[in-house]
Amino acid sequence: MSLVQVTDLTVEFGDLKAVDGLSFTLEQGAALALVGESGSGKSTVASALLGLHNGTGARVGGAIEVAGTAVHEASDDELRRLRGAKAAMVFQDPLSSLDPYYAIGDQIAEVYRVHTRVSRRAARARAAEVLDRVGIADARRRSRSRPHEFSGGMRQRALIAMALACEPDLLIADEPTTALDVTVQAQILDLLHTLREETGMGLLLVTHDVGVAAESVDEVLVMRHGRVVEHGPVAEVLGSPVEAYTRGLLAAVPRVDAPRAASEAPAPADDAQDVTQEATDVDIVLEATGLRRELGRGKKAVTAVDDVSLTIRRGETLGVVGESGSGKTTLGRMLVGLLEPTGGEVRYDGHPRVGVNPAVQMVFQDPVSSLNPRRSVGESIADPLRARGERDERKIRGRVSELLERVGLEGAHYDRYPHEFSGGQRQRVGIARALAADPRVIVCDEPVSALDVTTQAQVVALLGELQRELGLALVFVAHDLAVVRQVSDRVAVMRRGRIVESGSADEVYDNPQDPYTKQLLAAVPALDPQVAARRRAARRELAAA
Amino acid sequence: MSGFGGFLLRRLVGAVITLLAISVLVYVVFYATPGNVAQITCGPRCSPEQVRQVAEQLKLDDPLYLRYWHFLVGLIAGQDYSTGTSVAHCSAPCLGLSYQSDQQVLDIILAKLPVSLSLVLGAMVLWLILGVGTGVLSAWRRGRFTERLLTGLTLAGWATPVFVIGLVLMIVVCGELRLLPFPQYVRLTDDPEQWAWNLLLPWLSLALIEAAAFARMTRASMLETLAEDHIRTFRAYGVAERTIVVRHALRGALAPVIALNANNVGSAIGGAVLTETLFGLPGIGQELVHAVNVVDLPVVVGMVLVIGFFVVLANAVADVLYAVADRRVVLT
Amino acid sequence: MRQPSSRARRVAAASVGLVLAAGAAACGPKDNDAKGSGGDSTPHKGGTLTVLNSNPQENFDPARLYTSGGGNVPSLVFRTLTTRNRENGAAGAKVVPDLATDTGRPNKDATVWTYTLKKGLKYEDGTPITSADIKYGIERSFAPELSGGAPYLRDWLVGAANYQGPYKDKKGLTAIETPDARTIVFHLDKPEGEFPYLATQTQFTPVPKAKDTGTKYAEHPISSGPYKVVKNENNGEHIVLERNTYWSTATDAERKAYPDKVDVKSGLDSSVINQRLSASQGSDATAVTTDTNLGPAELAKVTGDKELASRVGTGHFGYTNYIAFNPTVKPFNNIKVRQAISYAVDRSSVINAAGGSALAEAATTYLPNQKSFGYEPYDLFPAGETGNPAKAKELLKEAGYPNGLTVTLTHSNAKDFETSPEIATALQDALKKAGITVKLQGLEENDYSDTIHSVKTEPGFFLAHWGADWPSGGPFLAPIFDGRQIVKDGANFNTGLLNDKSVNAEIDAINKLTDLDAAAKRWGALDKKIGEQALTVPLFHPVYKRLVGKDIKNVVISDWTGVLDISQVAVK
Amino acid sequence: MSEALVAAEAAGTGTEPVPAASGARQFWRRLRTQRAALVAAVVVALLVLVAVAAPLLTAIEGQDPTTYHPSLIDSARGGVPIGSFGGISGDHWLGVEPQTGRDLFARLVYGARVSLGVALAATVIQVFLGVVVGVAAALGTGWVDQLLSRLTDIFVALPLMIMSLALLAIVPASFPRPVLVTLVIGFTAWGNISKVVRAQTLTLKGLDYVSAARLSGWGTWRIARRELLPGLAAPVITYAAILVPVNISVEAALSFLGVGVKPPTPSSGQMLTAADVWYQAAPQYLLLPAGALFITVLALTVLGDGVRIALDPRAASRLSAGTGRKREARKEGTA
Repeated sequence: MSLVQVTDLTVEFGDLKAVDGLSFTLEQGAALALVGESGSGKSTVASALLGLHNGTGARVGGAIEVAGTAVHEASDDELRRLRGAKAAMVFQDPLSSLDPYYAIGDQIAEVYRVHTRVSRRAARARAAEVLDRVGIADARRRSRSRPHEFSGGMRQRALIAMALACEPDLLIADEPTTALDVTVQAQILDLLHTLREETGMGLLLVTHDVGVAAESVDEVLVMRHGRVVEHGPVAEVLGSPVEAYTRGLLAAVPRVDAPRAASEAPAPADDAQDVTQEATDVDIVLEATGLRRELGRGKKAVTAVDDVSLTIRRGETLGVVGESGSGKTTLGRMLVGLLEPTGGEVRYDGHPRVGVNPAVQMVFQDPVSSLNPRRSVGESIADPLRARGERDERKIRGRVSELLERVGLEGAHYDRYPHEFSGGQRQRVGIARALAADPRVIVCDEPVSALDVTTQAQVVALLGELQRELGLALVFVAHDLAVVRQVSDRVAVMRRGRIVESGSADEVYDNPQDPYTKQLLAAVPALDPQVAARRRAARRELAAA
Repeated sequence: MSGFGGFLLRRLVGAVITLLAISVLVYVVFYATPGNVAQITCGPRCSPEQVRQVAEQLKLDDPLYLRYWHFLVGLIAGQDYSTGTSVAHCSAPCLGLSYQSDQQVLDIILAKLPVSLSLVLGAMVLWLILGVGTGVLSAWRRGRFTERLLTGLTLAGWATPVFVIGLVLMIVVCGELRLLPFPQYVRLTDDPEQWAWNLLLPWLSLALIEAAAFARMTRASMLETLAEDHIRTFRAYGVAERTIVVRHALRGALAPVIALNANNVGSAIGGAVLTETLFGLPGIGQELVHAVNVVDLPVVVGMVLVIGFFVVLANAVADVLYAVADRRVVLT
Repeated sequence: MRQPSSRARRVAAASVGLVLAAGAAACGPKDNDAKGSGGDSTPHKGGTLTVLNSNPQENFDPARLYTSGGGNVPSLVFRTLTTRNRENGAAGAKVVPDLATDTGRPNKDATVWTYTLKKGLKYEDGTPITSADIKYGIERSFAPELSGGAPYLRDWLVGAANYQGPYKDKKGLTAIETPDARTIVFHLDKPEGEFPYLATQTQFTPVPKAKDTGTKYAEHPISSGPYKVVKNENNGEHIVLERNTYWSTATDAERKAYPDKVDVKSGLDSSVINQRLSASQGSDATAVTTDTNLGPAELAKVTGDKELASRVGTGHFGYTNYIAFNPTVKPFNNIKVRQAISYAVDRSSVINAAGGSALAEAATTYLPNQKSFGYEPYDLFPAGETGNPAKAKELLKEAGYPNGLTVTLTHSNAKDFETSPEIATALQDALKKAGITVKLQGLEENDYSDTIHSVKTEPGFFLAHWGADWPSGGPFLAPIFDGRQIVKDGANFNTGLLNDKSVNAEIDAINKLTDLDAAAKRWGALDKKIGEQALTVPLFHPVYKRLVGKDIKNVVISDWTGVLDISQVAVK
Repeated sequence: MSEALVAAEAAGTGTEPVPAASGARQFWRRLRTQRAALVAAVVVALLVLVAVAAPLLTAIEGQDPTTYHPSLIDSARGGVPIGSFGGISGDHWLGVEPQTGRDLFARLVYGARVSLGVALAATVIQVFLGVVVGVAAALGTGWVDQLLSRLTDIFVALPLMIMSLALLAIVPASFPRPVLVTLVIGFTAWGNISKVVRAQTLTLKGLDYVSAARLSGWGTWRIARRELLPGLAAPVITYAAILVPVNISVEAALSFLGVGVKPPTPSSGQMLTAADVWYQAAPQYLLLPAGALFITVLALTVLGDGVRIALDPRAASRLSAGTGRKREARKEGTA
């Protein structure tokens, strides 16, 4: 009898049909990945397995069997007995999935005692035991600390420990590593892998990142608009995809090991220099020397950026890559003049500049908060024009429509509101706004990390075209090594506020010098399962050494 | 933990500055109040000569800044005053003498403070039980009939002024049903049992007003916490709904409620004047209203400072409680 | 003038520290006789009398109290040379000896008064009471630290105008001689036939110099009366009196002092006091109040309940509410205008605003409607029950205002149902019928008394009231109509600014008389003579109705104070 | 009527800094979906209409709030209205007022006009002061922020009742009293709302679109006007909807202490103060103003709640499956 049996599952929220007739089975100990873009309904399926949609007004159809329990017709008590004991779930955002007011050990003990009649002390011992099992050092003492005293990665380990407490047959992981840095993500995926080897429990992994899927499952099911697009062994689906949508999806995934595709490489600047030839000093647009910045006051001050120097040339893209907390965003804000450096200086066209400079614009990460929701899109784009003193409405509207078309939207969108656009479209508006100031440099702070793979590819392509056409200098700040490789001419790797390595993209990616860069590159999930297995072995040695 | 000591020091300095600013404000406002203080103190039929003598006795002819300077000196070093037959000393935190009764203001306050504190602290217990209880229930039973009923009741309590509720309650409970004696203040130290019996009605009236604020507060906070991700985690692990609400949702919701409560207690010390007046409890609020009517400046300044002190103290306590409850908050 | 503290409601209207209480009397033609509550009405000694008051007994020092006839609670502790006769109704408006053997022996022209103390008078600590103590007690009342008393001693005693009390002026008052321990002689700078009335005030209470502690004396004043102060919390908020063993009825024919203990609680809300008295639970059954009337609302309920009605006493007290004119302000300088307003006044709506016909009686004379004031009924400008707009319009036409006029009526914002907004709006509505549009100007309480009592700022047309310091025409007419009492740079009560030679002469003449009944007739005639100038429009005299606990016996209410006399009341 | 509720809402309205909804259309569509808020909106509209059309309504009844009718009250029994239910009759729809015999319906209607007027005007002052001080504190440099915050603390610490008493005693009587009461309440009770505004502005200041506006070259004040103020609309409107009923109760309290609006101008607070003693003798004299006050406060509070939910999409989205915002994540904030 298979571990999970889903036949013709449908889930509707009001008039939206999130899951439309999905069927699949998962055998004991097997691992299946639900892969799809946001809005494909993959998370809804995961929640449906534990009957979490009951009482939320959603209409659930079809049959679901998990570890012998018919979820679609189970009573609340039956469901409560299933959840945690037979099937446990780990959620996406470790930062908020634990109760901030209780020690972590107590929370795990509480869940454990729901399913097993044991004393409070024994439950706490069990909590320490599973915490140790997921690799948290000095588990007994750490079990008494509160969630905010753990890093993101450690908290996800704690959540996995909570899932292990009752030794369930099935672990459902809904985007377990999306909110984590790539190195931490690798550790968590390895942990899941080893745990499955030891306990033989089944895994249902929900992710939008094909690489993550390739690393950790036997079978892949690609979903789109609540329906199955393709379902089969991971090597087949990823190696030789049958459906056009899967192929498009895989093509859009940036490769960390493939050099920059010819189409995106910037056409040689009009004065036909060879890319590798040492650029002359004349076309350095923006230069930072010895930049420093502390954040916070008194005892708790931390040096976010510590003595960083870099140069940005006309028509060139500089990639700045680093994990969360590396200071890359603070550096970006200082380059643009939004943030005052506590040391060093920023020079534009050779002379030092302090504060905001219209020639250096920025594109922001979060599509939701980058546009004022109460003003129409056209108004936001027109801001730089009006700030420059342009009064003639007709000319403003003309210029804005031109820009809208240039970024792939329609001029008529002038009077529409941000909430009427998708994430990708909103980023395009952000770019149009930056262009409105006719800048020579645009600093992009994680411009595409909030987007789906396909939209990501389109926006990256747009940036490349604009750079070629207008000779813009771009600074591309991001944590995703693969995306940075696809867009950058030169790359700088940052760690704890310092640049640990920099050079041309191919040098840095093909033979990295700094151990931290090596570690980063090793942690990037590979699309090919065999490569992924080899990488995991290499990491295990590196960790053991 | 130096952070905590630093916090206390900063709050103390801030409090002192605030209280001094309040005292200046009160002096300026009351200095301009009409009504010839000397005439009021001396009595309506006093001759101009007698009024002049009283004015000189109370140093009323000094300019504003000199009178405020005497007030400050009194606060720090205390001051001597003559009772006619002898010279008495009003020790360090001396808030001066009442124009009307020549009593030391500090003595008046110390006599009245226990009344106000018993009224407010007792009412606090009631309004917490009523408010938080109603809040939790209406959050848990969201959308159902009980929530509408509870919201309606708390609003009714809040909307009707205390002097209406208090009086009707008194007439019904003490007058007709004779369940309780008519409230009169019995000192806690003399007879705790009578103290509680007599204050039950004033507590109830004051609590009914404040409970509504807490009910709305707790309900909003509960709803917000119930929407947090960690609640979903526990649901996904089969924890019973009731445990989730009590152990997790309520604990999370209590932090802001604690902050509001402390702030509320502070302002209620001065604000409960209506309850005090109605039930004849000789508290700070009632005395302050009387002092304002007879323009008894030292008593007014003294009382306003005491009330200001409690509000500032209450806010500091609220911040500390908030930090203890929610470790993430850093005390600034 | 006295502002009685008969505040109907709300502490906001706290009076200016006066202690005098207005009370309920058993007499009065129309009211049923409420001699005492039912059951065995013979009073016995013992038990505790509870007094529930709104105003605290602030500054409980004989030098500082402004009383009429020694006050109610104070007279239990402070005996004076003379005191009021403790009997019901008009008989109670007489003055009788207390510490002295008689009501005082005047010289030929009543400028020198001699008193002799009874034998065996002792304080609560057994020490004897001497005439020097009486002199010292009076001298103390001049100290600025102990201000608050009545002005008469300052005005009448020779050379007392600038005396600053014993603390500053060691040599004391020459106007008072004490030839021996039991004799005391007062020298006045003008004839004062009514000095015996003045001698009832607490300033005449003996205070031994050795035991004087200045402003602290109020905490524990030495008692010469039937009770001594055992506890005085928060400056009079709660006072407990117990029997003074050194007092005896042998030397005090007036005070009965039946209860063993008197517990005076104050700071209570007036509606609460009336609720407790009607419920009469526990200690409230043996409770009374000396400063809280039945409000109109409570009256409606009480008259409907037979048992409650029997526990209500009605009191008449020498007090008049009236409209005052300032003849130096246009258009009130024209007597026709003043007369027109006198005709136009609708006394019934004013009385309703003051609480209805049970709590106020229409007044057409300035003097209160009691024999001891020499009351001669007259109605110079008959306005009838609801005003006479026709006559008023006619007079206005003669005065040169054919189509009416607009005036401003000034009143106080305090809720005392005498000079309060409710009375002002009642008048505003009434005068409208006579074509007189009235604009209202309400002032805060202190602001109001400052404004109307200063010659410079006195408005033309405002509400006022006056009460008797003692039941005689003198303290009623002299301060208001005697030209020589006009004060240019301080508190002036002669609001009509009348300085009429004949009126001044008549006042001096009456003051010479020591035969009080003869004097009363002359005051009555003078009142009518002054009335012709229409400087005031009398509105109403208050009637005090007050509840007592169901076990209270021997309710004695005199016309002097209109108050239930707690020195007569019994609880057993 | 204490400050409690004002502070309560300060914490309660910590709305999501970036309401996804925008534009009036969204707001009305959301408001319409809440039945209670709709009913409340109708009641409030009715109340305002009654208050505004007070002269018209009393003209229809043929009465006015100031004329005395001595004949309709029993003078001997303290002025109790004659007739059942306090003298309700053809020409006195709600009976007459004890002691004065004035028409109760006219006084209620005019009283509502004054009380609502005073409360609304005072709220406008409080909101204006709160926003100005709040935004200035949030945008100002270190010591400006410190100074303004200290100032706000002072006003929060001041006992509102007492300061109103003093101020009302100072101003000469010639000053129109209702305006004075409005100014006093307005200028003493703005402390809490300025704290809410300051917190919200600080949150908005950190958002990307505000940084973008700075990048495009706009000055601080233009940004404050164009970008920040619209962002403040949601919490401020919700807070104001709660402040109005609080101010009505404060006016009633001031009348109780004898310093509120003065006769002859009627106000519901004043009527309540006079009426509470008549609880037994003429109950309708107390129940009518108390009932009117309760309905007004209830309607305004429910409307306030409805407005808050309509303006705050997060509250609306909370009803869907537990995908609450990540408060934790936002606080953690990656560098």
